[in-house]
Order: sequence, then structure tokens, then C-alpha cells
Amino acid sequence: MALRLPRAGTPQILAFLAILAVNWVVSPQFFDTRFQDGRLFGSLVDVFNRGAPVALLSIGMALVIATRGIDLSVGAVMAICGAVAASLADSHPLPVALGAALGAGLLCGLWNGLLVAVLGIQPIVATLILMVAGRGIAQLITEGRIVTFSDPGLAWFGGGSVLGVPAAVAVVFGMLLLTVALVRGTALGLMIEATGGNARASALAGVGTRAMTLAVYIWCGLCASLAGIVAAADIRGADANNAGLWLELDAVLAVVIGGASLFGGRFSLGLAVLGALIIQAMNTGILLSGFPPEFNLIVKAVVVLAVLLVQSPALVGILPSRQWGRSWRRR
Amino acid sequence: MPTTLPERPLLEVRGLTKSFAGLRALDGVDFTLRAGEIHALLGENGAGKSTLIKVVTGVLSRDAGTVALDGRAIAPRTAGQAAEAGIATVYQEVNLLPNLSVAQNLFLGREPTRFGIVRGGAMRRRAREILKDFGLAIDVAAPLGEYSVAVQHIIAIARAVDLSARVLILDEPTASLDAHEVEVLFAVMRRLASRGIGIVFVTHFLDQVYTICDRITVLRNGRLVGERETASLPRLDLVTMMLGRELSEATHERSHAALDGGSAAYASFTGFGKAAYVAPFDLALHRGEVVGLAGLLGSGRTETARLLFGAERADHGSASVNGRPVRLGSPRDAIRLGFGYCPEERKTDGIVAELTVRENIVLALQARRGFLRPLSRRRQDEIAGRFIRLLDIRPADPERPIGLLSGGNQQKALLARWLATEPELLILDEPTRGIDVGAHAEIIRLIRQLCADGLALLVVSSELDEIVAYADRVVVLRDRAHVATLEGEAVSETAILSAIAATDAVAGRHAA
Amino acid sequence: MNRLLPVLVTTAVFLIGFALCCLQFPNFLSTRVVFNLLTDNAFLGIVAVGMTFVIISGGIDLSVGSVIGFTTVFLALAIQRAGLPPLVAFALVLVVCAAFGAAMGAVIHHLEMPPFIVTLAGMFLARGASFLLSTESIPIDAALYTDLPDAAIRLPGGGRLTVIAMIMLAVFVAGGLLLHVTRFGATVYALGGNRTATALMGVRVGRTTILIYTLSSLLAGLSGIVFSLYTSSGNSLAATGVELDTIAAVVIGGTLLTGGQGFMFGTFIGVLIQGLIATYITFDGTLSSWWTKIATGVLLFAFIAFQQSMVGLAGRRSRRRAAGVAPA
Amino acid sequence: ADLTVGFSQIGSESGWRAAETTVSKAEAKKRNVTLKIADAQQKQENQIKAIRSFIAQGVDAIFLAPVVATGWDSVLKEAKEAKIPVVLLDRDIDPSGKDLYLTAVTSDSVHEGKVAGDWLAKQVGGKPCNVVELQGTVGASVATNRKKGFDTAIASHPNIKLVRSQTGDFTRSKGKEVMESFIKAEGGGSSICAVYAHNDDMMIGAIQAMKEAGLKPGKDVLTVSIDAVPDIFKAMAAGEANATVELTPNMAGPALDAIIDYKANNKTPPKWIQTDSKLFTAADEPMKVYESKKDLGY
Ligand SMILES: Nc1ncnc2c1ncn2[C@@H]1O[C@H](COP(=O)(O)OP(=O)(O)OP(=O)(O)O)[C@@H](O)[C@H]1O
Ligand SMILES: Nc1ncnc2c1ncn2[C@@H]1O[C@H](COP(=O)(O)OP(=O)(O)OP(=O)(O)O)[C@@H](O)[C@H]1O
Ligand SMILES: [Mg+2]
Ligand SMILES: [Mg+2]
Repeated sequence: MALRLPRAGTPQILAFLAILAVNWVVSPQFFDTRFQDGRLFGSLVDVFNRGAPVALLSIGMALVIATRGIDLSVGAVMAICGAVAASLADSHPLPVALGAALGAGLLCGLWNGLLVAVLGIQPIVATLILMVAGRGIAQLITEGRIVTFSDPGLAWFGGGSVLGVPAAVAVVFGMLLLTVALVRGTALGLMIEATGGNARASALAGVGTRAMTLAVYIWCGLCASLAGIVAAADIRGADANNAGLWLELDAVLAVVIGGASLFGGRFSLGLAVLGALIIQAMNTGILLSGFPPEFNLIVKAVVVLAVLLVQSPALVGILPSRQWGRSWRRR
Repeated sequence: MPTTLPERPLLEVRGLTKSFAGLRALDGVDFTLRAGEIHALLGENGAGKSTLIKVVTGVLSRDAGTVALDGRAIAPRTAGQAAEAGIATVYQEVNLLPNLSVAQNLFLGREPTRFGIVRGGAMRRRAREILKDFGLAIDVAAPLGEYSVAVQHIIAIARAVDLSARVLILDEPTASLDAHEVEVLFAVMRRLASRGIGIVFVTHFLDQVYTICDRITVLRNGRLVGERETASLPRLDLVTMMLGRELSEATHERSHAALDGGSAAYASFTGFGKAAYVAPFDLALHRGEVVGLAGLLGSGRTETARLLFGAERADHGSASVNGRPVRLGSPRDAIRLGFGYCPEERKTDGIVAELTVRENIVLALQARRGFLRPLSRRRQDEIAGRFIRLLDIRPADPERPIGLLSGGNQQKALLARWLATEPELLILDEPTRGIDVGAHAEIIRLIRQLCADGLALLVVSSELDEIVAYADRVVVLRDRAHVATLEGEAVSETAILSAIAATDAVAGRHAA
Repeated sequence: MNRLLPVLVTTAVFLIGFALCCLQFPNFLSTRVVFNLLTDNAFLGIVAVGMTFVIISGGIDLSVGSVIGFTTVFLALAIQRAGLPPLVAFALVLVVCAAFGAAMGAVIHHLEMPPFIVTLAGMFLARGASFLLSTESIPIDAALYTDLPDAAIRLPGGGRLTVIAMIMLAVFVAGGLLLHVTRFGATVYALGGNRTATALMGVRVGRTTILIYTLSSLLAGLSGIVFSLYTSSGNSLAATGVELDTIAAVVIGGTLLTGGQGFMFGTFIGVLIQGLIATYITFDGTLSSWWTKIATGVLLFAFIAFQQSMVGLAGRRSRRRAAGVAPA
Repeated sequence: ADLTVGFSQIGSESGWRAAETTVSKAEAKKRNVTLKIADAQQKQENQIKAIRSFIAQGVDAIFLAPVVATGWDSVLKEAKEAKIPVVLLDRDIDPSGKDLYLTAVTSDSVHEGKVAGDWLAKQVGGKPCNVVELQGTVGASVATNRKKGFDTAIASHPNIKLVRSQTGDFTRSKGKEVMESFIKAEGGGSSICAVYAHNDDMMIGAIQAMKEAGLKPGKDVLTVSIDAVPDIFKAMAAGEANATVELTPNMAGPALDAIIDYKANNKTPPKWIQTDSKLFTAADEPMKVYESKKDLGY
């Protein structure tokens, strides 16, 4: 896997660097980074830090998409888990609050997985149910208000740092490593890709396609709950109304920018996270540019199209070295 | 090149070249088709036959070369444009739409309309007429996907024929057909040829070549080897042209190992069956024995295989392995017991197109080991390398997505997938479909070898000669029921044919 | 018959749901409620017709909500500020929308990019464009806008068959015909079945793809016109999130998101089911914001699970067809 | 009077909105009125549906908190035909519909922005001051109006310059993110003299961003925002926020009084019942205000 990355990820890396360069042009102090209160501080750091929730989501989403699924509920799951963590943080010890939040995420993932793998409901509808109801559940937990907390342990996920690296970035990194170890260190990755590539054939080859499907949704729920914790810790409160709102689309976008096909099969976790960073770099750039906000969406659309255009099979086909490997993606 | 006929060629291809990512699939190929002839396009798996067809019909772009139809250069960019120019094609994999009805498939893009409204009734009537020519009396309003590949293949051919083109190209149309349908197809082909239509015919069955083809063009490794009149090319020379070496034709003789009746069965099934799927049957499979399943299309061979493998759950009867009763609830159960199953529809049930050849080969083995015991990359490379060499999978690149391999090579990789699990019972459904003569011989030798090592083997095949060649016992199916068993010296093509044709069966007892 | 099953089940599920609502709220069973269902969901129904084509062809169109929003703002500016007659403005906006859809279709086909992403970018673009046009909501008071929404056939029981409801019904009928009895419709199903195969069968895949997205955006534009009539105004935030409601309606109607299967009538029922859930919740009227969301989700789940199990039960009885090859 | 009133509420997009719902319920209970609340989840079409269904159910009056200013004519005409009085809460609708509702209990969001701007102008006096603005959701009328009011207020003060303005979508996390980038873009924040946020939630996020960047909000950087939610008073008490303009969540109280009076005595209330936009600063005993507000459901 690691060996394949440089070649497969070239367009993404170039896109990321290009956006960073543009940011530097619109805001010359973009790369200024200093050390303050024991953590790194600067616009570039913001890109990583702000990108953390979507990056976390994109890890789980990459796995789900690899099985030909999609999880629209991740934003709502973020809200639920943030609400759980925030409302328990001040009254219970940190492990309880965290455990409950992660447990809630696993439960949500399990629910989605059961609908898709066992009841056979189409992923987009199955997860739409929790997307709608989940935000309601989150609001039910907070009763529609913003539940603030002061527990420093939970707040660490937002403002703390590990060796100067913001805690949220460290969480992303840790989760990425763990997931990569889990899917590439075992045969899970192969089986997930096989399931997404051709579920019928994989089942006949003895792959437990149902278990794979269930597992990816559960993992996606876990990733979403971490994202929810990070988001809640960031503002030291759970905003059930807005936490993770529309982030599911960003997560899907990140995975696709990371080169995955929505028709399942091959996935790369590293590139999905890079995709999330590309999106965030673009958002940060927009904020730094000083354009009026009415332009935000237009800029976003243009950049997204440009980034994907670079990877478009039709255009990439012109470069002989990458011709195969892509032409099979879309049928 | 012999140009005995004075007339201008119908289709003339000159210097056609096509490369894929450093792999030269076609290298300056010339090809000439005359009006009214049936022209065989032959070559090993991966020789470039399908690529030639795709480039000519504009599905793939060409790097160099010209194509002329009736002396006028053409450069179609889509299959549609090629069809408009007069070239109708049946590509190697069935390329129809399972979700549309049979009639819609036949008429897609050229439906009869009145005031822009499709005339469904007229369309279905025409569809029935067209299919009658092919001996197919089916419900044309039913979705195509409800029919077997073989039927689908006939429909694809019927569609191409009905386009009444100048040129008809058939890429391995007979791979999934049995003798009877092949006859029907040949009759149609002769009729078309007599009307002046030029036909390009790709196949790996040399008998068929000699039955129907006027001339032969042979490709090897993307290059033109030569063009000959069929009549002037002895079979052995043809094989040598194709392989670039001689093939010892010692493969088709065998000794029907008369089973010593006493040996206990490895796996036995009693009263095994499923309502509206396959009637209950008894079957015992012994180590070292090859059992053939014979029957017409839709007779229930694939269904039997799927039941034995747990891909479909039986609702009658019991199964036992090594004398112990077992449950066959899913393919996983079967694999755990040491079964393997190479399905007939390689595109939908076999390959995972996007994964590499290596990954496809190790998939079943890995699944059996469980995800917690991954095969190391070294082991994977070693296994993939071994089978690529053993089965001569080309190109010999384990890291190529399998979907980019030629059909025959995909089939070999699937076989490798199951051989890699070192199964005790291997069920092969049409294992040699689309496999070239050289590899065919290899595979049959391999099957023998495996049996000698104690493997129990069940083979479904539409090639009767092939079944006769290696089966020790043949079970004949008709109308989804097992109707006869031939053993030892009783196994012969005529015996099988007469068992199939026996009239005591209730005719037309199709499951609804 | 077999393929009709999901639609039949969905219809049954809707009728049962409606009956249950009537049992709980006696004044549910009135022409007013029934026809409100049509009027209130007219704009959703119209986009859903376009979305049905897109989804059956194996694609998806996330831009429709934004296109509706754009249309309303465009109309408000064209009619109020530029003083164009409404009908001219309608024609103009439909042309703009169709061109937008055609562009998305062309990008999807020629650059081989996934529809999800292209239309997501389209969603950003259309919404962004409406922000650029105006961030304020603008009332439209042209004569047509004050008269048309009130024009309705009044029925006993307080029901009103409004013009916009009639537009929706007409679009459904036209869409159904286009999908089910024309060559274009057959090609749409073919694309959803298998793109490569369709291309190999000589059908002009690119043209059809472009037409499908053109149609979808065009209907989104029409839906925007209806929406602007419905609200007599233009608002850049209008119809946010409608794309998901639309997709849900189509899929609840028995259309497979993987493409190749589905019926226009199913979509109609899907839209009504969505409307029924919303109406039920307002009738109840005691639910807080969060319980509204939870109840919506639970009802959605109930409908889908019920539908799924009925299809599953019935499907188990049908078998693969035995292919008989008759001796020649 | 035992009345049934249907209330088409926008949703629960913010703490303030949740408080309005809670307070409305409490006020209705006080007056023995059955309040049916339909939550529109921020969608105008849902609100129209809800009003139609209220009409179908035959309620005695309808309260409407309109999500946008326009587009109510036809549905309100239906209500009028059904002789159900409508009261607007919290936001006004477009003038063309004036005869379609009984009265509007609203604050004036342009005025709110102006109050905030005036406070800032008074605070800085003649000193040059660079202001950054956190806007509400693009396209939302409140955001547009609060910007308009603020702009008018500072227009006559050339020393006050609006240097950056971005949307924070009315949320804490976006407010924080946008403020972070403002700080970076303005050379570490040293040149920012004041922050104006269209609501308190964004300001609370911005305060966190400033603190994390080593700035001292409330001292180095002046803050003024709108809504007066409890948490901003906590910040004020800690000296991290300077001012907020109250938008009272009790719109239903006056509305209910008007309806009851109308039904019982047939007395037509004035067309506009304006709630006042009171300015709170650190001088107003923020902790006490906090205590009084914290249980209102914000
Ligand atoms: N799209 C593609 N990309 C890369 N390589 C390809 C592609 N299509 C075919 N090839 C390669 O080109 C070569 C020729 O393949 P082709 O399908 O023409 O063989 P064939 O003669 O039809 O074989 P078979 O008898 O097995 O069908 C093979 O090595 C194959 O791997
Ligand atoms: N329940 C099922 N689910 C999925 N595929 C099935 C099912 N039943 C049969 N099939 C597939 O449908 C095809 C129809 O098989 P058919 O009835 O023609 O049997 P057959 O005797 O194996 O004929 P042949 O092998 O000559 O095609 C088979 O290829 C089989 O793989
Ligand atoms: Mg081939
Ligand atoms: Mg078969």
C-alpha cells in the first residue's frame, strides 16, 4: 500500500500544494508558524486542525464507500456523540463520557450496518433515516440548547496538544494509523475491496460480505463519534443543532477527491484524509482571502471541479503511464 | 497472401496498432474479409483477437492503421457508428441489459415507433419471430436477466444478425452454447454468408473452424502470423501457427478409471434438492474420481453445482463429508469443508474486475484463513507467480487488474483461485469456456494430475467430447432432475446424447 | 408483474398509512387534506420526476434544490427589477436551467466524472449564483403571481385542486409517458442497467446522458417556477436540502438507486408518502423540534422496513425462469 | 378563554430559537391556551404546509415566525378566508401582506444592528478602529438586516472601518473558525480593535479563538453581538465580552394577549407590537441576568 501511494496520489498531492500556494498568495503570512502556549500556531496548522472532523469522517466513509455504500448519517452521529460526551463530561469521569460517546457512535454504526447488510435497504436511504432522526436524538439529549462543559479532559481534544501538535490532529493521525493497521495489516482491506468490487463473486469465494458491510458501518460510526468529540471539544460545548451539519457531503467529497470510486472497490485511507485536507485548505483560503461570503460556494465549486478534473479518467487517459488502473473504475 | 478471388475485399484492415500502458496488444495487424465468406480469427488467449475487433468497431481508439469498408476508409468512434457503417458485432462478454426485457434488448435504439411511442406489441411480435429462427421460444416480455448466459448469448447474436449489416463479427459466440445451438447458429451463419454478408468468427473450437470457416487468420502476441484457406491448412499446422510450437495431441485419450466399488465416498448427498430449483437427487463423489454433469441448457447443471456448494440452500436431503453429516448453509461452510466452486459466469460471479490478478488468485484462500491471518505479501507473490506460470496466464503480471485480462486468461486465474485453496472437492462449471487449445490441454492435464493426488472433481461442461475425455462417471440431467448415470466404459458421447434425448421424461416440465 | 411489485407494495403501504392517519385524526379524511397534499408537494413532485430519470439511468442529481433556489431568485429579479413579463421570465429561466443541466451532463459524460460529484459542484454553483444575484428575499407581485396561486377548482369538503397541483400531475403523466413508452425512456433504463453494454449496443450514451441531466435541471427549473408561485417570492435559500427529500421520495417509490429499475408511478407515491409523514406530524402538533425529526426518521424507517419485508416475502416465491430451448 | 393556537415555528437552529419555543409554551400555559407547535426545520415550504394544516384543523389563531420575509400571501389569504387571525412573531413579512395578518410582534433587526453599531461608535470615540464582522447565514434576512443596521450606524464614523466580513453561519464552531482566520489575516489580531457578530453564539466561538491566539477579548478587542443568550453574560462577567443587544424570546406573550383581547372583546390590536432591543453591557450585572435566563431553554 505504502509503495503504491506516491504514484496513485500524485494529483491529490499536487492539488493540495497548489491550493496551499494560492493561500500563500492571498495571505502572505499563510506559512508563518509559531509556537505558542505549548502548541503550534498558524494558518497552516489551522488547515490541519479545522480539517480534523472531516478527516476523521473520511476515514470511515472511505471504508463504507469501498463496499459500494454511503453513509449520510455521519453528521448526525457527530451531533449525537458530541451531545453525549458534553452532557456527561462535568458529572462523570472522562473515561465514562468518552466511552459513552464512542459507544453511541458504535451503536449508530451498528444500526446502519444492520439496515444495509441484514435488511438489504439501499445504503443512501438506510442512512438517511439516521441522518434525519439522529439530529433529533442529539437535540433531545441537549434539549435544543448548547450544552457547555468545563471538564479540561474533554476540552483537551479541542485545545490540547501532543508534542506541539494540536490534539485534534493527533487524534486524526492516531485513528488513521489504527485503521490502516487494521485493514492493511490484516486481510480486511482486501476483503472490503473485494466486497465492493463484486459482492456476488466475493461471497462465492467465501468472503463474509455481510460481516464486511456490517463492520465498515460500525467503524464509520466510531469515526463519526470521534469527530463529534473533537467538534464538541473545540467549542467546549455540544451544539446539537449545527454540529456536523452537511459534513457528510464533505466527507464523501473528500473520499472521492482521494481517488475512490463511488461504485466501490479500491480505497486509500491516506488519500481520503488528504482529500479532507484539500477541502479544508480551500475553505481556509476562502476565509483568508477576504472575498465577500456570497462568493464562497462559487469558489468552492470551481476548485472542486478543478481538483477532480485533474484526476478525470478522460484527461488522465492522455498520460500513458496511468492509463490502466483507472479505465476500470467507472462502468 | 493468397488472393484468389478477384473481387474487392469487403473489410480491409491495414497496419492496425494498439498499445495499452506499455503492452502492445496489436502490432501492425492486417486483416481482410471478403463478402460472403466466414472468416475465422484465431489465436491464443490474449493474442489480441478481441482487441482487434474492438479497435475496428471503434470501441477502442487505434494508435495507427487504417480500416476500410467497401474500399472507403472508416473511423467509427463508437459501436453505434460502426453499426451505422454496417458492422454489427457480438462482443466476447455478453453485453446486453439484464434489466430490460428480451424484446427491448433486441430492439434497443431502433424500436418501432408510431408518433414517438414505442409499439410494444409489434416489437414483441417481431422479437418472437427473430428468436424462432434460433430455435428459441421464450417469453420475450420477461427481463433478460432471468435467462441463462447461453440464452442471453443467443439473443445477443440474434440482435446483431437482425441489424442486417454488411459485416457480422462474432467474438466467441459458441463458448457457452451446446452442440445443438451451435448447429442452429451455423445454419444462420451460412444463410447470412450466402446473402453476401462477411462474417468474422472467433472461437477456440478448431472443429467448428473446420466445419464452417472458409479462411483463417491467426494472431499471436498481437502480431499477424498468417492468413490461409481453411481447406489448405491441416489442423496440426494451424495449432502450430497459433501456439508457435507443436502441441502433443495426447490429451484426449484416457482410461476410465473403473472405481473399485468398495472405496467410501468423500462426499455424499442423499435426497438433496430444493423445491422449484433442482429435484432431489443422490450423488456420491469419490477421491480421485471425475464426475461429469451433462445436459442441455437449463437442465439444472449449474443449479446442482450451486446447491452442492451451498450457494443456494437445499431444502431436502442431507449431505455428509467423510461419513460425517455436514451443513451446507453458505459457500463459507462449503469452503471450510474443503470444497471449491468455479462458477460459469466469470464476469458476474467470478472475477473482481478491479482487483489485481494476484488478489483475485489469493482471495478464496485468504477468505478461508480468515482476515486475522493474512497471507504475507511474499506468500501472495509466490502463489500468484506459481499459478501464472503453471496456467500460463498472460500477461504474466500479477499486479494488473484482472478486468484488463483477456477472457481466457481471466478464466485461468479463476481456476488458479481454487487450486490455491488446495480443495478436496472441486466443482468446475464450464471450466474451459473461452480457453485456447494450448491452455485447454494444460488444464485437462492439470485436472488429471489433481485427481491422481486424491481430489474429487465435479465438472459441468457443454463439451461432450471434453466430458467423455476425462469423466469417470457422467450424470445426465434433464428438466432440473438427474435422470441417468453412466459409468466406466459406458461413458461415450452417444450414450450421453441418448440419455439426454430419452423420451420417457415429461416434456416441457419447466419450473415456473 | 414481478417488477411491478415494489410499486404495488409502496402503494399499499401508502394507503395503509393514510388509513391509520384517518383513524387517529378524524378530520384527516377530507378533500382539503388530500388536495393540500398535492399542492404542498407539487414542487417536490416535479423535481422528483426528473430525479426518477436520473436515478433510473444510474446517476444522481444533487443540484436540484439549489437550482430551485436559483430559479426563484432569478424570476424575482427578472420580474420585479427588470420588469419582464412573467411568461418571458419563465421561458428565460427554463433555458438557463436546461443549459446548466446539459453542461453537467456533458461533464459527466465527456470527462467521465461521477455524477455525485459533478452535481455536488453544480449544487454549490447554483446556490452560489443565487447568493450573487441577491441575498435578500424579494416578493413578486406581478398579476400572474397574485392570481394563479388562488386559481383552483374548489371541491366539496374544502379541497382545492390548485393550478400548481395540476401542473405537477401533468408533469407526472408526461414524465411517465416519456419514461415508459418512448425510445428515450428505454435508453434511460438501458443506461442504468449497464453503461458499457449500452454503448456497445450502439446507443448514443453521451447524448442520452446529457438529455437526462438537461431534463432534470429543466424540471428543477419548472419546480422553481412553481415554488416561486407557491411563495410569490424569490429567496436564495429556498429549497435547501430538497435534493435529499427528492432522492428519498424516488427511492421510497421503489426505484433502485443502482439504476435500471423503477416506475414513475412509484415516485408519485413516494412523494405522497413524504407528504403524508409531514402532514401527520403537523396534525399531531405536540412534537418538539427534535421529536419531529425523530418521528420523521421512525416513520421513514417504518415505511421502508415494511416495504422491504413485503417485497422480500413476495420475491421469495418467484423463481428464476427456466430457459427452454425448443428443438428447431 | 380556552383557545387553540397553532404556532408555525421555524425550527431549533439556535439556542435563542429553542428559548422562544420554551417561553411560548410557558406563556400559553399561563393563559390556558392550547398551543400546537409545528416545527418547520428551517423550511418555508414546511411552514406553509403547517399553516394549511392548521387551517384544515380549524384552530382559533395562527402564530407564524416566518423563516423569510416573503412568500406568505397566498397561504395567509387562505387563513383569512377561513377567518383565522394570524399573528407574526419575531420577524415581519413583506409589506404587500399587511392586511393579511392581525398584528406583528417583532423586533426590528435593522435596529438591533444599529444599536450595536451605535454602542461601538460611542465606545471608541474618535480613535481609529478596525472592525471585523461575523455575519449570519448568507441569504438569511436577519443577517442582511443586522449588517445593514450596523453599517448605517458606523457610516457617519470614518474612523471605524469594517476590514473583514465573513459568514459564520450563526454557529459557534464556524464563528471560531472564521475568527481564527481573521486573526491570522490581520497580522495576529493586533490590528483588530473590535468584533461585531450577528449573534452571540458566533461571538462565543470568536472569544475562544481570540483567547487561544493570546488576545484578550473584552480588553484588547471590543466585542458586541446580538441576542443576549445566557452564555454571553457569563463571558461578560469574566470580562471577555463587552456588549450584547437583547432580542427577547418572549414574543408569544404579547401575541397571546392581543389574540385573547381580539377574540374576547373584538379589539383590534395595533399593526406592530415592537419589542425593544435593549443593550446589555458589563455594567448590567451580567451574572444576575445569566441566572435569570439560564433556565429559559436557551
Ligand atoms: N483495456 C485494456 N487495458 C489494458 N490491457 C488490455 C485491455 N484490453 C485488453 N488488454 C490486453 O490486451 C491483450 C489482448 O487481449 P484480447 O482480449 O484482445 O485477447 P483475445 O485474443 O481476445 O484473448 P481470449 O481468447 O482470451 O479472449 C491481453 O494481454 C490483454 O490483457
Ligand atoms: N437463484 C439463483 N441466483 C442467481 N443465479 C442463479 C440462480 N439460479 C440459477 N442461476 C444462474 O442462472 C443461470 C441459469 O442456469 P440454467 O437454468 O441455464 O442452468 P444450467 O443447466 O447450468 O445451464 P447452462 O449451464 O447450460 O447454462 C445459471 O448460470 C446460474 O448460475
Ligand atoms: Mg477475446
Ligand atoms: Mg450452467
